[in-house]
Amino acid sequence: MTKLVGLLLVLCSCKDIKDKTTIGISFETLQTEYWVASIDALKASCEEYDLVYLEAVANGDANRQFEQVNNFISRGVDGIVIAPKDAHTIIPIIKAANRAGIPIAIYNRLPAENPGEYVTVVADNYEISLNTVRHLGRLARKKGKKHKAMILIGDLGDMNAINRRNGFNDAVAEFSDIIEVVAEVPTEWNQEKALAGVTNALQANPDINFIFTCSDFLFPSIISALKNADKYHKIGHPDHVILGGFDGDAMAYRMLKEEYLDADGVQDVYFECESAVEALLDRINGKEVDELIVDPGFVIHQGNLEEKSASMWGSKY
Amino acid sequence: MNKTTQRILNNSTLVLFAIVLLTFSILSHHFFSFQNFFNILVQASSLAIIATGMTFVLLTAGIDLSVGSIMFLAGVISGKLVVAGFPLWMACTLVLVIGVLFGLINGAFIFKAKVIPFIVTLATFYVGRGLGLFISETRAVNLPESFLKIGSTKFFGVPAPIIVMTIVIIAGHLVLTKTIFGKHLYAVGHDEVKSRKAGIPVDGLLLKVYIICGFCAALGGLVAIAQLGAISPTFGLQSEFMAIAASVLGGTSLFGGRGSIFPGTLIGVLLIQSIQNGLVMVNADPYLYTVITGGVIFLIVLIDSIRHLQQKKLKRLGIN
Amino acid sequence: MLLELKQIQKSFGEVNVLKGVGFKLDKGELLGLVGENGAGKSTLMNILGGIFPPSSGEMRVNGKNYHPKSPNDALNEGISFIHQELNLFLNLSVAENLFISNYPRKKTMGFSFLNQKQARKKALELLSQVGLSVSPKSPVERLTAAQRQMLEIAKALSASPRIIIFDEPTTSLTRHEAQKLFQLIKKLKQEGIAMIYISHNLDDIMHLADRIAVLRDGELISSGERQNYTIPSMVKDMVGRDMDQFFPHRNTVPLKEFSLEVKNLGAGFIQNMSFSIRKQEILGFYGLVGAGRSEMARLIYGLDPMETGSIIWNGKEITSPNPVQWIKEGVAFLTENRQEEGLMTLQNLEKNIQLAALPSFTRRFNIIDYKEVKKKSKTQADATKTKYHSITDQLVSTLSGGNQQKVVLAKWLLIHPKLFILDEPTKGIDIGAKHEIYVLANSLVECGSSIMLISSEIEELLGLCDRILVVSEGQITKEFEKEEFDRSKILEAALHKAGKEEQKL
Amino acid sequence: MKSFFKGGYGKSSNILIYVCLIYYVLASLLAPGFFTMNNSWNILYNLLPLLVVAIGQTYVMITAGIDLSVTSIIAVCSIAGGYVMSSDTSIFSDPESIFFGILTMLLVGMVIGMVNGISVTKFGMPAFMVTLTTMMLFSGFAIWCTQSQNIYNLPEPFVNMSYSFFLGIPVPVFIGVFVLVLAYFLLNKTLFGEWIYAIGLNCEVAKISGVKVHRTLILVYMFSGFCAAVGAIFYTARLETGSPVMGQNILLDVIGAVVIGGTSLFGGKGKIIWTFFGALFMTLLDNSLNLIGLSFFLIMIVKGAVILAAAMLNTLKEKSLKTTA
Repeated sequence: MTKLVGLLLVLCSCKDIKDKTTIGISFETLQTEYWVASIDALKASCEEYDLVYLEAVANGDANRQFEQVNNFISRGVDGIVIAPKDAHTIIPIIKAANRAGIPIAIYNRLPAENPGEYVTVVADNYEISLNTVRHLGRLARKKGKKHKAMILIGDLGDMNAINRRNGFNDAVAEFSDIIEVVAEVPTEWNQEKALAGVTNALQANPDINFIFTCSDFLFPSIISALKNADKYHKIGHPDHVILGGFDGDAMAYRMLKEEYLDADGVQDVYFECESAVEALLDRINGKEVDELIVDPGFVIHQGNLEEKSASMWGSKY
Repeated sequence: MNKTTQRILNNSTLVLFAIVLLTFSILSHHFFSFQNFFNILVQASSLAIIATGMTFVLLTAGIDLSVGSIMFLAGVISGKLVVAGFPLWMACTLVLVIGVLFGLINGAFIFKAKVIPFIVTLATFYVGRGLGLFISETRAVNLPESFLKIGSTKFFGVPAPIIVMTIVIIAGHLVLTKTIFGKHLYAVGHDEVKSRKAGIPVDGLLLKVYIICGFCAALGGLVAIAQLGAISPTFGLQSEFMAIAASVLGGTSLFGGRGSIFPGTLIGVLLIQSIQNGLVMVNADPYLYTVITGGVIFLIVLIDSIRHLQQKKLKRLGIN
Repeated sequence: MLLELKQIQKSFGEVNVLKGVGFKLDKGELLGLVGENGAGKSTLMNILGGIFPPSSGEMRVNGKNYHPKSPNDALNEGISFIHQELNLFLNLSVAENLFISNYPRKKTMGFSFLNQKQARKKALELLSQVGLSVSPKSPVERLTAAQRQMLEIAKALSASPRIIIFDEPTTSLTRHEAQKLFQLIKKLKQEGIAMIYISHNLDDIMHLADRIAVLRDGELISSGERQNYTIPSMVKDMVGRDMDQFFPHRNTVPLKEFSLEVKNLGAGFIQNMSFSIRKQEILGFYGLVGAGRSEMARLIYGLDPMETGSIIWNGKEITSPNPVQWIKEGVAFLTENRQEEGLMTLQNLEKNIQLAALPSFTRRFNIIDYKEVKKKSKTQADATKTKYHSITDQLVSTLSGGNQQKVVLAKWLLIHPKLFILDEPTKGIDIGAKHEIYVLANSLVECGSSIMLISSEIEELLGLCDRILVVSEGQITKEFEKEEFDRSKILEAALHKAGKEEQKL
Repeated sequence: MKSFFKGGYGKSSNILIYVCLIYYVLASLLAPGFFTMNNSWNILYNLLPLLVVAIGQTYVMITAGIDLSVTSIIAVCSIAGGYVMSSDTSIFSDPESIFFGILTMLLVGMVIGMVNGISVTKFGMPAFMVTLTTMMLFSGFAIWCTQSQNIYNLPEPFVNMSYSFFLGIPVPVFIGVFVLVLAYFLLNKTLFGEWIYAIGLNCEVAKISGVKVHRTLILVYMFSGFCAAVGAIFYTARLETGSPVMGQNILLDVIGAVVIGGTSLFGGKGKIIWTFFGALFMTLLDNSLNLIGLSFFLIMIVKGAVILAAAMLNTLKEKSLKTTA
């Protein structure tokens, strides 16, 4: 037994695997097109800088993500880009990376306050959703009548979901004379829950005519529910429900083009990914980097569709 | 124990169903409406189809934990195909074929390798979901409009899901009550050894049962997808538990040989769906749904077990 | 000749179960097949019924060679086998059970559906043939034991058999119900159906059989017309020696003090049972199966809750009896059902033997003194003369019936019982083991313990007991002191109540 | 050490030890980064919670039961402990809060176990159905209580537990070994253990032979709850979060570890040491496949297949045992 272990030790100590810089990419989920586009863009950026990358997807399990990052560390990666499950479960991951002395960049979700060392690249969720909903509000005012609003909120453990809801709430408050929020549907970033929630909210409040979703990937659920209630109509139709979304995915792009969607808050995926990889490289090479890189994003709507669609990532899928 | 309590115990699901309907009707004026009952039926259709298949398996004293994964895998593959431009009918057929295949695998392991159903289907549960996630790359598959159209089509004013559900339930009911296959099913569930002695082809029967369950799972999945318009990586999770719960609520015994699809399983399904729907209607905390559904199922199993205990006691003492 | 068996041999591995047995059966004839358990009756019938083939030998039906490969082959040749354990599905209805393998069908729209109308008609015919007046639709679980037995016969009749094999058909029937069965058997005989009737109840055999065959240890000891037999001669052929050598000599007499007193015990159909047992006494309980003897024992031991009455143990009242307490008090209970209630069949001998006595081998924190318990289990296994190769590596399921029963005995002897309740301790075990069990019981009493012996074998009770109580329909109907022991009076007392009911009907 | 192994040194565990060893060698050669200090710690830290929960499950399965509710017990314990300890709620001041937090978790685990046990014994409900419904009930309860929010800001010493040492041994290893030895001791040296096997082999015989069946079964389910609670302590400390969905995905690994170890679902058969190697194998499998770069869903497929294969082997072995007997 001891001999065997000894043999193993000899066998394995002479193993060395390293020539190129290796990056570990860990994603909490690939459930939505946004994450898919992100991981594709990250990989593209890595290739651009001639980096080797390892990827891992945790499918919504924080514990699994923790184990996957630990495996990255075991394999001796030089840097880690991670889209974390939520603001807090990232903290032990940051600690583990710091302990191993491996730089880590957090993608798209702001970690809760902690003493660790890391770079965060994040969209300005509050501002983007505030501006998007403001645009919707102006549309509502133009129509003149009173509006009953519904919002689909995300997983409240996720800072992004909270910021987007706050953006929505603050924007709606500016239009409190014509918009009344009658339904808040918790979706936990889950399409089935969203469908059930929207269907039932429409059953309880048949006069809802203003819907904002905190993520575009919930649109199929919304459309399905609206169709069942016979409320899905193009812009200009008297029964059109004002629709707004967030992310800028392909579905949203199509809906914009087909004139169903009024406005969409877009995160600049390419900017975010590029910045994350660059920041990580700088860290690996020992350079100082800003701790927080903010993606300002933009609002796309029927008015600026032509001009902005090129920079909307969803238009490319 | 007097007669009325005994009778209530014997029909606990029906009593509870009545209580649920009454409570929600009082609490919300939206609940007790024709439109809403239609809603409940449409929402229940997928679960009812899956639970029908599950009832077949439970009647043979087996269990199929893999139905949720079958739904998911079949959905993902067909979704991918449709998105890639394959015709709709082909995708739908393929879904059903996959369901049958999975049932075949389950059944083969159970009757050939003699591994107990719980372990076999637990393994295929993970294999199926893993394959589905592999094919979908854990991404959500958004389906084209044409798929959604099936879900909202109406024949003579009746939505397609309800029609599919009705056909499946009637077919299942007929098979169970009017064919020799159905009778053999009950016999095998009661006692496998005796069934073999009586010359019943037990192995072939078990295989068929798991195939039926796989087929129903795939069909139920299809009905759900046609309403959702997208398949997320969590699609079908816990469906197997809901299906088992619905069957058990409807009076099907986990020990086999006892139960019915109509009215049994159908009532179980409607009870679960009414609770879910009613909770929305009264605007209950959405996180409370699982707690209440779980509580109701626990209650029914409890009542059933107490009744069982009493009967056993009476029987042993020679009263009956 | 309808059926002819010649030189049938069967061996399982190295064990010869049948050593060249043969007999003949004619139309309308009833052959009574008797023998101790393990004599080879069931094996012989299983060969005839197509459950397994003989190792060698010849079978002829109507002069044609007969080699059944499955029960279905036997059925096709007109041989129906009614097993002791009925092959009924309690969750199905009467009609469904009757036609489980051959239901009448009809075609509708290309599908094959059950033809319930025809099934009902056929079912009613069959049921009336056996004199059973239940609806074809009623579920079998609602039927009484006798009705189920009749249903099983109806099922056998549905294949219009020429030969019916009955394996212990009366074990679960009351006397009255058994009489009805006998009437049916006689009727079938008149219709020309031949029958083979296996039973331990020699009275029934004498009553029904035209010819009798006695098996012992796989050999045909004797066969011939019924007139040539008496019950004692049959017993002698079965056992191979006279009864009086078979039981150990009792040297002790019961003491004055009571060990257990039961007063007005009742629950379910058990009513008002009162009796007491003295120290150093063997108290016998005789009664037909289903008379309430085992139920009484279960009530006393606290396995089922008692509704009325009191139990006094050594002068102290036991208010809510349960096995844990009884074991502490030194009361053991060997149940009737060895496989289901006596043994962990998939466990080794040692663990089985030590189970009940374990609490007395615990030290601090319930830690078990394994050294001690291993030693004691081994001693006990040897004391009961259990045959085994390894006490730790051999599963109990690999032992023969007799040795299994000895393991159960060893388990209970390990708690040093002051009272031992034995419920059918010799059921289904060979003669040698039986004898050893009797000797054990005797020596236990000689050491000062008492025994409650429940048995369906009168001989056993007569040979061992100091006193016999007769149980019938949930009540103690008669008590016999040793000097009053009389085979026929005891049997009569056991039938007495049932007989009264019969007159009422 | 030797005597510790002796009790569980059955034939099937023999094979499993070799399988684990061979697999370890293969993985060291093939999986990059497998044979490193860091990864050895990873394997250990991934093994511990799984092992502890699987030990509880082994107890239940030996009694011919099953406990599907372990995942929800982990979730409820995680949020209950998190609630007590978190500085957001500040129920207790810092040093005590850890003590009370851990106490709460263990208590909650045992209480849920007791609910399972009582339902199974006193009401005669089938274990599968009981634990299935309590799983739904309690995981729903955990999500409802927290409104699907995680609980943060747990005390530093608690979250650093994984990296602290006691008598030169890492604290988690200390706890894990404690549970392992305790479970081994209870099962193999005490009356309680003998009774557990007896109940699994034949409940009726056990009852007649003076086994306190109800009490033993309730204790078994409570022990399973206790083990799940210890698992919850590991997970909660390591993620620094009390989460209502904690442990959701480990049911396969738990049942897999026990079944691969050769514990029979029909009861009466199973050993702690088998489960140890079962859990070790599951962990090695998971870790090495991860390092090779397989995605979790492919690992899921492999695990499912491995469990099926193990179950088939067990069935074959039992069959051959029966035919030779």
